[in-house]
Amino acid sequence: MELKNKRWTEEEFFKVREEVLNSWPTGKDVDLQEAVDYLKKVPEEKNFAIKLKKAKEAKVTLAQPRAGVALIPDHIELLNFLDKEGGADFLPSTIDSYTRQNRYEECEVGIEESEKAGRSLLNGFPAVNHGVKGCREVYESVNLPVQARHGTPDSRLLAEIIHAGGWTSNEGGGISYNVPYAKSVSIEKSLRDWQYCDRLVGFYEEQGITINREPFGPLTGTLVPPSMSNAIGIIEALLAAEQGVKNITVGYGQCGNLVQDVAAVRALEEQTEEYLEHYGYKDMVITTVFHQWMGGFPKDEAKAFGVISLGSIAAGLAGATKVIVKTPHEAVGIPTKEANAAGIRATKMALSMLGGQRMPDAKAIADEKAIIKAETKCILDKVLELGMGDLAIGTVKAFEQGVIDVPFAPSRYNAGKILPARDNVGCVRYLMTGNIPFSKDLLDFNRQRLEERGRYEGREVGFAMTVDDIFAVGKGTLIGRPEGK
Amino acid sequence: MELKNKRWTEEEFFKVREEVLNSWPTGKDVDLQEAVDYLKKVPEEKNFAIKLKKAKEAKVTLAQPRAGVALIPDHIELLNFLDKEGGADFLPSTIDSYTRQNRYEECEVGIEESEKAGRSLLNGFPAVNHGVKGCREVYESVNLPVQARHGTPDSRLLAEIIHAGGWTSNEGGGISYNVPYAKSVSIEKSLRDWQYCDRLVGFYEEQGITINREPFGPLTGTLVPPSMSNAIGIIEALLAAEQGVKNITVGYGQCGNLVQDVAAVRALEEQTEEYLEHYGYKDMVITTVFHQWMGGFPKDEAKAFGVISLGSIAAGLAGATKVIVKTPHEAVGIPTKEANAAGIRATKMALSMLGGQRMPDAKAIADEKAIIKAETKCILDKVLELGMGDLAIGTVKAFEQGVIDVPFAPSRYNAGKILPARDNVGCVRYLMTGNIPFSKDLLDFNRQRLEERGRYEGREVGFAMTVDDIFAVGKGTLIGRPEGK
Amino acid sequence: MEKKTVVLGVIGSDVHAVGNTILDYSLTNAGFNVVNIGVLSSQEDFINAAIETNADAIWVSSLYGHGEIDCRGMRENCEEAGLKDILLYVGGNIVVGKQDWDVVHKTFKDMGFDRVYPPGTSVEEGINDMKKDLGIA
Amino acid sequence: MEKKTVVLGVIGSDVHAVGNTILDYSLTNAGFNVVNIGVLSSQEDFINAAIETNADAIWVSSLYGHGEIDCRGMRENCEEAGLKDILLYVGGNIVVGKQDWDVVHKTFKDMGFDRVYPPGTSVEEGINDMKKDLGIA
Ligand code: B12
Ligand code: B12
Repeated sequence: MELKNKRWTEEEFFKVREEVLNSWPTGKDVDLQEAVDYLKKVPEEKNFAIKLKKAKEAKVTLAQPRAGVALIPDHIELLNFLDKEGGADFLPSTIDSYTRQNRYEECEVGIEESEKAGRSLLNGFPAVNHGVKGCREVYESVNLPVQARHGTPDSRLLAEIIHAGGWTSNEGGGISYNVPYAKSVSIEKSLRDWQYCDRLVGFYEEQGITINREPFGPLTGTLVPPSMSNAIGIIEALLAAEQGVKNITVGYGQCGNLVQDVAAVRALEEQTEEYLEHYGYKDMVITTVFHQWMGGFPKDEAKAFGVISLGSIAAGLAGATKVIVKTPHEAVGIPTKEANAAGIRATKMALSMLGGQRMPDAKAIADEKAIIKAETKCILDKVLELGMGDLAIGTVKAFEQGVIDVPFAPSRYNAGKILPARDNVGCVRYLMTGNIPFSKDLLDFNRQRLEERGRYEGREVGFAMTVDDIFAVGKGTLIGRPEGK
Repeated sequence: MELKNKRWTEEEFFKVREEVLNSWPTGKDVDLQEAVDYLKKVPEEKNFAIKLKKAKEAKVTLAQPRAGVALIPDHIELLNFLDKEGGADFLPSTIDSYTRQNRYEECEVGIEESEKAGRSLLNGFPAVNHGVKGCREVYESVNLPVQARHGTPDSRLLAEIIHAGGWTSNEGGGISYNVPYAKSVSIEKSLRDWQYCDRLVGFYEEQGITINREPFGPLTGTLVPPSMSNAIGIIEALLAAEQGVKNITVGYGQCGNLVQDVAAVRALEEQTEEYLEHYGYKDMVITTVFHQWMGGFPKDEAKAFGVISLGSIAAGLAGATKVIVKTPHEAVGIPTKEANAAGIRATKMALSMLGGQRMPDAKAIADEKAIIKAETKCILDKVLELGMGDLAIGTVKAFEQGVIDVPFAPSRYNAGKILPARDNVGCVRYLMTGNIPFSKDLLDFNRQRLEERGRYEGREVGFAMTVDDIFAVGKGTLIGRPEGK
Repeated sequence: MEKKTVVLGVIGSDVHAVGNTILDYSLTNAGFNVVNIGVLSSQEDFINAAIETNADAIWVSSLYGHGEIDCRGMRENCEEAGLKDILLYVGGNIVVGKQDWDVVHKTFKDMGFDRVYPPGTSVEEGINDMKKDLGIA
Repeated sequence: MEKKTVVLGVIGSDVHAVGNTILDYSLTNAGFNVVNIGVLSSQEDFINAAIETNADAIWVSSLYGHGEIDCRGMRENCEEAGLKDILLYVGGNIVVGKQDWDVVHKTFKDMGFDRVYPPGTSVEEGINDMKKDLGIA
């Protein structure tokens, strides 16, 4: 089957589906008609998509943690703890890293060893191994909507199992769950595999069941310039819409400069809606998710609370529909449930004390938003040009040519030619521009901003800045200045 | 001696001084000439006034905790801990409550009992009892500037002892350290006693030693409308300047709405400078201090971190020179040194990640600032009118007539006729306006804003709102809404 | 039924007035006759007010941390002044710092307080207890 | 003196690439010959690279929490493959969660790692240790 940005036919879908369900024993338990009946009984307050839509209408920012452990009872306990003791608005089920690589045998080992050790040896919930039954047990034992959060280039079986299990949202996308999470999966393959996941959601939509999809905005979480992640988010939204997805949450990882963060979220929301509209996708519900700082954290818990709270406030001021919460254990390891709940409480306190306030309109925000939109448009225009109008084909070519290029991505299908660094006020800019298709004005703008920093710090603009910036937040500042600056 | 806003003569000052120094045995150890020599040796980086001036020039926001225990060695250990483990930029010495009421005998008991118990039974450092020698021991054992923070209506002896002890800043003022901290001290008396403290600082200034003075901005810490605290801060700054004080930090306690907070700090700084200039005080160095939320805190430590961080961010965005830090133990009791250091670290992390960013210029800020300035001017105009041009006399009369009126103040010299409440976006407004000399426009504005809230909540504007607002932050929200709203 | 009388105040050199305002408001709303002697009140002030008004209970607030010193001997002083078996409640932030509540509770119980409340106690809880203790629940 | 060779990579199903980039950059700057096999590398990948390049040391990174499972038997596998006494270092966030460091350290020492580093270790520390261990300090 050739990759194209075109809705899969029933035939195409069901042919692939057979293969997918046969790839691991638990696949056989997915019965689509039975799943539709099951999902029809999900009450509104436990449907991810509906709760997001209502949050957007009410103009509130809701909080969601990350969390997942190997065994079902422990996982349920964890989720309910985050609801009751943390005050989470949405529940996650973070999937373990073996599942993400479709290595289900290793998951079996991890499950067994976890049972023996009495603690989770897996870094997440192995949903495929636990199957539809296990996922339903989780869904039925909690009071909030559940979403799978992972990083799986080929998430087709996972998607089948979780949705049939009552989980009404799936994070990921053909770019965002490949490039940061894989080394040797081609863009073509992951785009196609995620078309499957989207088509599955589209199928449910046609049966009257709304399911949320969420492209993973932060990518590598490390100094990704807003226009790059926004462009990818918009592409994934368009690809999903083509497959029939209606409820999409586009995401953004905090960069750290408040003006840039607010501008980026607003640009993302507006441009996503504009492009969907332009391509004629109707009745779409577009919401936004803001990820608290995704790069290296400070080890000290008090400092971590400072980072967490700043992220919450940025999310609130930007008007994001949802905020993904970090924890005071972030720098060290997967958090205890207590640390996780503490992160949510700090987040919700900051948000509720902000009381729905937005960043007041200001020229600085408008200017930054204009820059981000212009950069994003340059990328998207070029992608479409490369695909001769087909977004999927264009995306594959864009990666080949470094037109889309994610910094620090492990994927060998990513050019890895661009390098970011902060400017003198902490906004993330393009330092090495690789093959990014920007207008001369935009290239000059990025350069000028970085040179301003170079002058201030009395050093050349270069990779040393990037390295310093990578360590900066962990060490307690936003910008990695040379000593004494 | 009649109260007047006029610099005391040498004769007046030294006559009163004798009396002051005789009021407790340690007073005899203050030798002004020797103190001048001692203070001349204070290096720049340990001088509070100079460090503040430099911070203002460098446009950074520095952090200061509150802390004080009964015994000298423990107090020194505590302060050095807050420096090393917290990263404090300024050190405090919070004075115990007996000293604040000049009950030095009870301090002796507290000191003895603390020695016996092996823990501090006093809620602060009894500086008068420890005398010049004790204060110098503290000053000499730390690496940062030290300030006395208290709440003492008659702080004359305390001021003599701490300044001779090498502490280069004193918090307080004739209004701000009376009305929230005393029941039956007349305004006349406390204004006069603080003229003494200011004159002492003026005397040092004349000897070439710059000492900082800081009116206590937050007052009762409980829903004080910005214009009321700003008016009081400006009055205290003018009174201090008249006595020769040159380095003044005007203060503001976080109200919670970011726009109002930023506008209030900017209005405070600008109007203070305008009034000082108008009255011809030259070479003044005016800085600002922002107090993190001064009302009831949530008991949960994670939530407390959220409140602390939001306060830090508001301080940074407002461009305050200094922020006073709360701790995760705030709701429960005087913090351990660890909890105190954690509060500073969270604060500094949020500030340094903000990286010097200010709130971008916005119409909403300008509008709110205009309101605050207009209200403040109404109050100050009336005070001067009542004093027939004399600010000190006017202030006494203004209290008598409820022209200045601090909500929830224990003082019987405070009219207690105004009541505050939050409007529908969380700004603190005047609910009962008592005898506040506002123009009709301003009265209408306050009323309209509250009525907007009333409509939203479906209830009458009234005291129930105030009560709900008092508990709100402790319960996790900014505005005290009725249930289900 | 006759209104019960409560003497209310904040003990010692303590000026925290907000909680006191709220307690006054809530106790009054709950139907008690409130005699509020306010902040900065000595044991003597409490006792005198209780005698004068023939009070049924004394609510001592202490917020600022010196509660342990300020409350010492209060029961004995009540007895001496002839206030036999008057209900003595104390609440607020009654000791310095975050201490083990069981120990704090015992300390104040041993001093003769009938009820001892930790930080952040709701007014309703105190009122309900008092209604019970006065047999008007 | 001849350049020493270090095999560098991230073990198991782990894709954390940022630290790996930094380590590569810093080890190269410090004068080592770096053979970076990148993320998602199996024990076999490490061992093959070490044999092929006649390496002096292997730096294993594990960030994602499965380090304990992924590293098991690595020393034995090295020996079997003929890599006698090769320096084996491991660092990153090598176990799931915030655990007692002494226990974690011992676990990995017992597995045969020469040096075991906690989260947030600076690159310089590892480099200095290696210079010592290779006798080039
Ligand atoms: C950025 C990040 C990501 C990015 C990675 C992008 C990419 N492809 O590189 C994304 C978002 C994709 C991601 C995904 C995941 N992550 Co992640 N991630 C982080 C984060 C925030 C920063 C890592 C980083 O780049 N740091 C900066 C670099 C410079 O530092 P470093 O990696 O620590 O490396 C330095 C040192 O450790 C040391 N070092 C490393 N190895 C060695 C070896 C030797 C011998 C020596 C001497 C030194 C040394 O030197 C390095 C350079 O200075 C950390 C938490 C943190 N540290 O704050 C979590 C963290 C590592 N991730 C974690 C997890 C669980 C995951 C996920 C499983 C789940 C999830 N959150 O989705 C997936 C895993 C996917 C997979 N299969 O691996 C956990 C690991 C938990 C644990 N060990 O208990 C962490 C600790 C967060 C947490 N507390 O939960 N992550
Ligand atoms: C506002 C405030 C102030 C204001 C007070 C203004 C005023 N005149 O009222 C100002 C800024 C002036 C101030 C000053 C000081 N404060 Co103060 N203050 C607070 C704060 C933040 C809120 C208090 C409040 O108004 N809460 C809202 C009301 C409604 O709640 P409440 O007072 O707790 O009362 C309720 C309950 O406790 C209960 N309750 C109270 N008494 C009783 C009795 C009974 C029988 C019952 C059933 C219930 C009950 O019901 C009340 C109504 O709901 C608290 C910390 C906190 N709670 O977050 C610190 C706090 C009380 N202050 C403290 C201290 C140390 C001081 C100072 C000594 C030092 C300083 N920081 O400058 C001075 C003391 C001055 C003095 N001589 O008393 C400490 C006490 C420490 C301790 N016990 O270990 C606290 C706990 C802060 C801290 N963690 O350090 N403070």
